[in-house]
Amino acid sequence: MTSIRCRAQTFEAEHPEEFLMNVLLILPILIPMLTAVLALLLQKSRSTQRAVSSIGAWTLFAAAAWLVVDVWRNGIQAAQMGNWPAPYGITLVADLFSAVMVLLAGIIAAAVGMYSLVSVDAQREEFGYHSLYHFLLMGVCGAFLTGDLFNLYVWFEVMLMASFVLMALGGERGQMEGAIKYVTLNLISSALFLSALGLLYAIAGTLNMADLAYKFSDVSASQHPGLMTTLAILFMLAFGIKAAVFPLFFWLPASYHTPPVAVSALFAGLLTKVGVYALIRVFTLIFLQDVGYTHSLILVIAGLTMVSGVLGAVAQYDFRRLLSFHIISQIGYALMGLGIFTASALGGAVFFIFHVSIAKASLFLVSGVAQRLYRTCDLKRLGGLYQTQPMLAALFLVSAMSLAGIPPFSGFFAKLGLVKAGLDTGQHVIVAVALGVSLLTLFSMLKIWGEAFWKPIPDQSGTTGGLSGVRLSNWLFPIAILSAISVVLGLGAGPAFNFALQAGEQLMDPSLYIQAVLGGAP
Amino acid sequence: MTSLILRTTTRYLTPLLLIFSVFLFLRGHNQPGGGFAGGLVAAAPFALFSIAFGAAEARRVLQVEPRWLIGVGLLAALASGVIGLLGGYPFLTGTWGYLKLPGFGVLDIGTPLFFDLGVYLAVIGVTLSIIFALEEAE
Amino acid sequence: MEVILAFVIGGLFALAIYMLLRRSLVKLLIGLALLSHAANLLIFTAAKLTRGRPPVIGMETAALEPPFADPLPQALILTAIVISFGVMAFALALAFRAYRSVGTDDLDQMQSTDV
Amino acid sequence: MMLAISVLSGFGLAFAAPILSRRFGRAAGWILALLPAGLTLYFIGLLPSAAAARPAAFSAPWAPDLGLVFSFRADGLGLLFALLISGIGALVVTYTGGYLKGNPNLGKFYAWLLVFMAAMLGVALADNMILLFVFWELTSISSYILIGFEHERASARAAALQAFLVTGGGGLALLAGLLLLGSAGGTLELSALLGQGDVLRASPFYFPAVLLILLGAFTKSAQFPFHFWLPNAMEAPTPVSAYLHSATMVKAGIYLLARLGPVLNGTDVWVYAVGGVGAATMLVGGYLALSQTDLKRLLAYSTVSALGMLTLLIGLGSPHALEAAIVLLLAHGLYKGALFLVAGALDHETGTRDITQLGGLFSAMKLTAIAGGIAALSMAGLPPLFGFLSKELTYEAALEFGPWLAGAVVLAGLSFVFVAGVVGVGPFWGKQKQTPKSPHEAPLSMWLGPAILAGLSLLLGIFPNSISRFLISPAASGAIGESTSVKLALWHGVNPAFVLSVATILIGAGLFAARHPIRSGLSRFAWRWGPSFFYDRSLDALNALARGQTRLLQSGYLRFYLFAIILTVTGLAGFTLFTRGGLPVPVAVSEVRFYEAALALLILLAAFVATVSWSRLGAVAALGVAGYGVALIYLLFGAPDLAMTQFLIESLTVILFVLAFYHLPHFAQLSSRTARVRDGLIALLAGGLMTSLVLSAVDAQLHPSISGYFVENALPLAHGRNIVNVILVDFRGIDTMGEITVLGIAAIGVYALLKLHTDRKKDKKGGGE
Repeated sequence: MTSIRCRAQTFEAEHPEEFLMNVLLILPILIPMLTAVLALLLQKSRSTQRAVSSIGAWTLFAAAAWLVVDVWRNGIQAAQMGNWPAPYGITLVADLFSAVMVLLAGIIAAAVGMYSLVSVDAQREEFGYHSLYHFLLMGVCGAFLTGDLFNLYVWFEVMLMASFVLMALGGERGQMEGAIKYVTLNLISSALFLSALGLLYAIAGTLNMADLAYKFSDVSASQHPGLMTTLAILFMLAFGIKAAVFPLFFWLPASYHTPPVAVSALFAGLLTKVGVYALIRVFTLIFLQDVGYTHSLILVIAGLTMVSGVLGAVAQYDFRRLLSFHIISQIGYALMGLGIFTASALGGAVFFIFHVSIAKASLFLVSGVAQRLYRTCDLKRLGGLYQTQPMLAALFLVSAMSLAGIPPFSGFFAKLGLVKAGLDTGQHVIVAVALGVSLLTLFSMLKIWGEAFWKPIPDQSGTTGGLSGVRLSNWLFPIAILSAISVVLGLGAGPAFNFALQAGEQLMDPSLYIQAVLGGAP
Repeated sequence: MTSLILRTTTRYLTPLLLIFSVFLFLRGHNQPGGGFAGGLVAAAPFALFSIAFGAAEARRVLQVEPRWLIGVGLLAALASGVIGLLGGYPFLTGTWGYLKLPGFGVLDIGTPLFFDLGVYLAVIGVTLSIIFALEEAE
Repeated sequence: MEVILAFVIGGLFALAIYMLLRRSLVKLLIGLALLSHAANLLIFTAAKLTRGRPPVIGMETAALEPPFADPLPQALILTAIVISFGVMAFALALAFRAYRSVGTDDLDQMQSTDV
Repeated sequence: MMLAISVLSGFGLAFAAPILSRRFGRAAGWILALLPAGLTLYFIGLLPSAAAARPAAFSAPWAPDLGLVFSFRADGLGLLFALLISGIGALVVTYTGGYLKGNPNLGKFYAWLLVFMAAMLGVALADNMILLFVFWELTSISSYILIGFEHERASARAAALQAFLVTGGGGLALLAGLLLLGSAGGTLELSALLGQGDVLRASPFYFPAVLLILLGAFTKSAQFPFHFWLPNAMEAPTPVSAYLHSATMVKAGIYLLARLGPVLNGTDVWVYAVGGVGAATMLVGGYLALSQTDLKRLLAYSTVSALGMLTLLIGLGSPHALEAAIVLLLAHGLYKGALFLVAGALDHETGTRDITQLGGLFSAMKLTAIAGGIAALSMAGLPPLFGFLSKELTYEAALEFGPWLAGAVVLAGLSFVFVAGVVGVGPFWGKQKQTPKSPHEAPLSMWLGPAILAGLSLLLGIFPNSISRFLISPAASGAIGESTSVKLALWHGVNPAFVLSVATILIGAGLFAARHPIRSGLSRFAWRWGPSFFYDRSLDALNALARGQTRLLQSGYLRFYLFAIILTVTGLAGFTLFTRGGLPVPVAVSEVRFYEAALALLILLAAFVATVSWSRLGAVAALGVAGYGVALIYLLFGAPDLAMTQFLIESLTVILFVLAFYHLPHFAQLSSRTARVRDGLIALLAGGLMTSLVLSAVDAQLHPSISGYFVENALPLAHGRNIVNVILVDFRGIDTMGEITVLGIAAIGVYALLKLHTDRKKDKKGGGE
């Protein structure tokens, strides 16, 4: 009565490696989705939710690690969703950059997930915290893996919607005020992205990024140079808002410190990085018509972002707000690599993004412990942590020095790569800015150190009774994992940077990407 | 708001709208319609119910928790994609079968329809959770 | 017609932005709604208009004869409409909640988290 | 391999130090000192091979893509520093055991001291310049932690911060300089670079590279005008002052200058920048030392002066000057280290380091006094001590460059004599004064260090040739860049240098005798406008700038954020469009029908009403009309699915708005007229941009759409006739999966927002049903 058949119009998907590829590329999206849905369906039981959430996060990490290994061994991987050939269906693509970003998401998911279990209150959990957490990861991983520009928009929205809710979950007044700004400004970005997409489709008739790259690589793009460059600028600004670059970053300092610390850490580690990822992706693949103009502009934005972000941080006297402004400043460094636009600069940027996400998430988690102990994030009211919490102090120092670019931690190598690339290409101004900002970063990190750790406890009202010894280790363990990665990335900078450099070389050669997605010449 | 006319209309409209929604959903693959529009139409009577009789009553009529519908809908969409994956094909690869039904002729039944069913359920769940929540807000 | 719609799109964007710049939270929401109309209409118009002929293959035929409206932008807009509906619903709830906790819908009163 | 291990062993022991300290208590200092002592012996063992120009070396990759190689090389210059570091390190670690006895943080202190030692060894022995920089920064951070050891005091925290910022800032310049040097010379290995002198001097990067490197060296070695951090760093416990801020770390800059001198010196830039700054530092430090009453600050300024003298000698760059620099380096390390430790012992045993309160302690602290006295005599340059030799050589080298320079060096020499007297003689002789604690002899651990250092000053002075072949000559060869053999002798005969030497001692002794009037006289000329003042002001300025910028940008007004974003987008996109020739060419692509135009007008009108309406319901109704209008457009142009969805969504949105309006306030006039006009203009500008973009894009199709594929394959392969639906559920199904996910999340969000308030307070307003 019924018969079952599958489509197989372009290739026979019978080779095991193709099967593996199809599975590996979708897993980082499916795992969080399944986890989120299960958490949603199991909302009645808090303990089951927590278990599902942890398993989901670690599975994501494992899948991501597997993906990285696979891409490292076999080159750029692509899978055609629905088995529709590119550019008609939606392609998922993983080059080294994508894969390593997914791995980053996996690491942050696992570490912050553990931290969530001890730090997020039961009420938020009952109202879907774990579900939202994994929906956010789903959006983030989707954005990293998709090879389709409109699909990127969809993943952005998944991620944003989840972040909106996570930010507002709890309904505290500060959260509301922060969320309104966060939501409004990000919706502007979405509208801009959508409009730019519409215009791009009108011109190119396609949405597949590899196809766009292929179509724009020939001379036809030069027929409308002004329009093409303007479109590039629109995308730059739309992604720029999400990446929180100068002068579009306002939503970030207004909101990042308002939700629970685990949420801040998750956002700090991943969200703006998706914006940077998108910028790097489209400005190494698609918008290469007027590099002299667009990439110089990116360089200018990078410099201004670094400076204005770090000045914002210097002005703060609140642990988390200070860290929030630093996120902006660090985005500048990642863009610096894109603006310089050489393989080593992009490699530096990849390394930098990875490093800074880890360090930043770790610092936010540290701030959470401080907040838990003293019920405040105001540096003026914190103190004495160096004596009372030596382990926390050590972990903070690792991440803070890493962020400030002090060797031998990961941040030094990230900045070294960027500075070297800048000097090699004669971009002395941005190098000077990068180094100067690095000093100010150090300054503001030392401010936290001096105030929260070294300074004696200002008054006796701050109690340290919030956490007992056993439970504190649960708070510190995720931080220790992240700090350990900072150290390992530093001491093992040789292979790590070599990996990043290869990712940079892949980015600089769009034909590899196009080949992987479209096969031979389409 | 809770006028008699509205209450009465709601009672009579509900089955009609539900049938129409299934119709919209089923024909969606070939004619304008589909899971999304169908889902919205299916949600309409319950939304009317909640306006006419209050959210608690509407929840009682619906019998399932709307958020559960969301989860099930998403799960269905996901499952329809995984079927292709298990066969060694990429995620969401369509798998089709024929169903000979007396009177309808040959019907193509495939995972994309199952996917659309997920959309249908999720949309009902979403719409109703939002409306009920707004109704119940103090 | 594209030219006229281009001006409609520009007008919608302008009105949306004007509303976004108001101090009232509710007006901001209306601005967001207008913004999504503008963006959707932009996709629709930029991809060229085709009068009448929907991209549906008739029940008796096996193929669609040109000219017909481009189906892809329609699918994109559909997705975008639905997404912006979700966002809108959330934004409304957010406005409601914010009004409850701040006690006003004047955005200028909501700056405690910035400086 | 052993070389690398010798450098890194300190890091390893640092981790164990807190445990050992707890386990062995008072004996821990002696146990931990075994490592530096052993290293000293190991480095002595390496001297012959260095002297034979076959230095021990080690190389392994670290991050080769970044030019970072884990390479070490133990030549004469490096070994001289390494010996100072490990030798004095051993004594300081021992000393610490006595000095900080019973301090609960002693374990951490040992740890950071060992980290510092290892890092400093790395600086001295690294062959790769980036590796050198890595260790360089590690010395800065360990110095930071150690200066701030007594972190309960605000002054200690401030001093630590100051030292880190100054040296860290210089460090960043140094990094850039080293990288430039590397790219000019084509290698980052010092050993390879040293043969590239002519290439480097001819490179366009020479000038910036030298300036940046000097900035790094000068900040680290406390050269004028960056010297101010060093006296402030005396907030650190005395072992730190003796070790880091006198004997070793501050000499890292000197080491770098000496190391790079052979390839960089000989140009005007080098001579004037290095020599000039060195001379200025020497004089300023010497002068400022005179008026100090705090023992440690006095020694610190005197250290600044000595560092300046070293820099001056390296700047002069002649073989004699460089030989003098090497000898001075060693002599200074020995006597100044001893004097600091003596000062620490005095502080520890009497409770004060104010020299006006110290006197007549010889009988109470004989051993300390003898060690301090010998060190002081060496510092003053009296024969037969090693300091005398060093002074002779310095004077000789200066005399080669003329009387002015010799005069300047003599002035600094006078200050040395003065300081030597104040520290090594003043506290022990004369009338005994009342001190906070009743003085008695320091414990063995605390007098052993000064005694050994003072003893070495004496031994090396009497038998200078014992070290000239294996230590001084190889080191000097490294600084000069070619093999040299230094002959050291106590007695050179009566020559101009000797005459100056004698004069220095006599006049210096006279100054010392008149120390009280000199001090009170000078203290009236307190240097208020010094660099320290500028450091404070620039920190203030930075903070003010940061606050100002943040207040301007992050104002808290959402409207201003929107302004900035919209203006940026409009401005940047508009500018690009207009300057890059993307202006629209208005073409009527398809003809206009009357009802369509009317519909367009209706949409605009409805949207307009929605914006200006005074009633909320009116606005929402108008919004709905605009939405239905858009739906009609979709219907007219072949998009029935779209139209249906838009109709449904629009209705639902209106319902949601109305439901929400129960709980939301009425519109109020909040903006002024000017604000509205301004906003209107911005809005029009942005709208205009979008119109132009649409007009340009409509006319600019470069490639046909890919839609043909969907039309062809929808029925045969995807079994659907409604192509839009097939795209949604099949061709681009994953989009739809994302879309319903967004909806699901939104629903969770609405539910949570309306039901969960963790800071819930009962408010009576509103109420839905």
